Amino acid sequence: MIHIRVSPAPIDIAAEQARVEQDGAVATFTGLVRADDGVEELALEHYPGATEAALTRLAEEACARWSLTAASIVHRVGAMTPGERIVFVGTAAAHRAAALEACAFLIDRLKTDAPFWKRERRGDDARWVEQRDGDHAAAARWKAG
Amino acid sequence: MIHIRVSPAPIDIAAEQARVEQDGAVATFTGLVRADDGVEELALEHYPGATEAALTRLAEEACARWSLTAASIVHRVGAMTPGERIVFVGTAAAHRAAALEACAFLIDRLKTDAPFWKRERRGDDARWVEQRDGDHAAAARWKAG
Amino acid sequence: MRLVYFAWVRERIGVPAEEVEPPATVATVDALVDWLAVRSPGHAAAFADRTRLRAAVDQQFVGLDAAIAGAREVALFPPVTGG
Amino acid sequence: MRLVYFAWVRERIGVPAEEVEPPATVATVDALVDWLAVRSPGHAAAFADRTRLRAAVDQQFVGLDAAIAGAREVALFPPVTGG
Repeated sequence: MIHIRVSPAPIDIAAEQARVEQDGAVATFTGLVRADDGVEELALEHYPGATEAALTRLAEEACARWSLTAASIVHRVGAMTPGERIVFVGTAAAHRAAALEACAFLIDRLKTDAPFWKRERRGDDARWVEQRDGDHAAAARWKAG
Repeated sequence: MIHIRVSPAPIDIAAEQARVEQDGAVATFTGLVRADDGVEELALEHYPGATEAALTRLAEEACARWSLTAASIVHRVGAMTPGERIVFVGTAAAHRAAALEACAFLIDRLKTDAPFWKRERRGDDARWVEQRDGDHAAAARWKAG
Repeated sequence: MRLVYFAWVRERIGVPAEEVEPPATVATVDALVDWLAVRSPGHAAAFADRTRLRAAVDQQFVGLDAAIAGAREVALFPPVTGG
Repeated sequence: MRLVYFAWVRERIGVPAEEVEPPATVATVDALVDWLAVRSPGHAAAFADRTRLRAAVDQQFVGLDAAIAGAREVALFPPVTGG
């Protein structure tokens, strides 16, 4: 089962986890707006249509590669404040290594393969977040496997 | 923040996740009683006192090795039915690789280092689960790092 | 051909999308960007640093050397920063 | 000295714990198990396959060759299967 949602709605962990609990091993990753670097607001822009298609392709690749029973990617867009959840990735498999690896794969690849853009606001200063070199390295390690 | 609980109470994912959400990257692993292999009931026995001490040592090791902001291990004991949650591991860190690796470390090492024993019941047949060779291999890979 | 812009590319150009009809000699994304850059100071600013520009043709990510023949929608945007 | 048993070790012996006073010549977990094995058919059955036996001394996991001098609590149990 693949579940993809890109929405301004807050992420309900209990509901998302319940959706993914299709097998004995369930791994999740949740990204939150950092509260410790002075950011007052984070705004997420995306490319409607292309975003959902990119996330679906990633989930399909993970399901095939790790024989997942479930894969879910939920990404918020719009304005968020520190401490709020930006992204949730959940995977289910018969064995824990598959669920854990697929979860890491999905969040690593989402960072480079899905058309989202973050803008941080600190007081009157709003700036677009720059891509990190480390994100490409993290995504690239899954190509070797 | 380290949180350890060994209890017969069901695991409340929303509450456990909220406890761990202390930083920008949160990874979790949840183990459920498999519903697909004929097991009707799973009973978990443990070594009171020694269990909590072993889990605390593991969490402390993970916090030091990956600079975690939070590490939580919740393990049920007593009788459970298929689909119920047996174990929850949650980690929080500033960066996703640390949270994800520490989460994998904790569940791998929990399997070999914490005194729990599982008994499966299928109809009138109750048997103690045998340790899997793969569990030792999974735990051992963290020694190299 | 529909063009869509995101993040600071959109902000510098000042519109989220526009319809254009480039001549047939404009065969690649790179050539399209050259052709667009002279339309306004905003376009020029958006496309000044080609190393920070990414593209999708009909919602598929492509390199800037990709062909655009027959494309209905070309998107131009900075490197992505989601997750 | 307090002995505690878990899982099928406990079931075969028939009690979860017992108090014993082994002689001073019983210096290791292995020697303790030898000494216990003759107490009852249940003990013998529990300890028949030493390769499937694990131990803790004062709640610290140890090998069966570990010393037990001064130990207050020795636990004997099968390989663990949690998680």
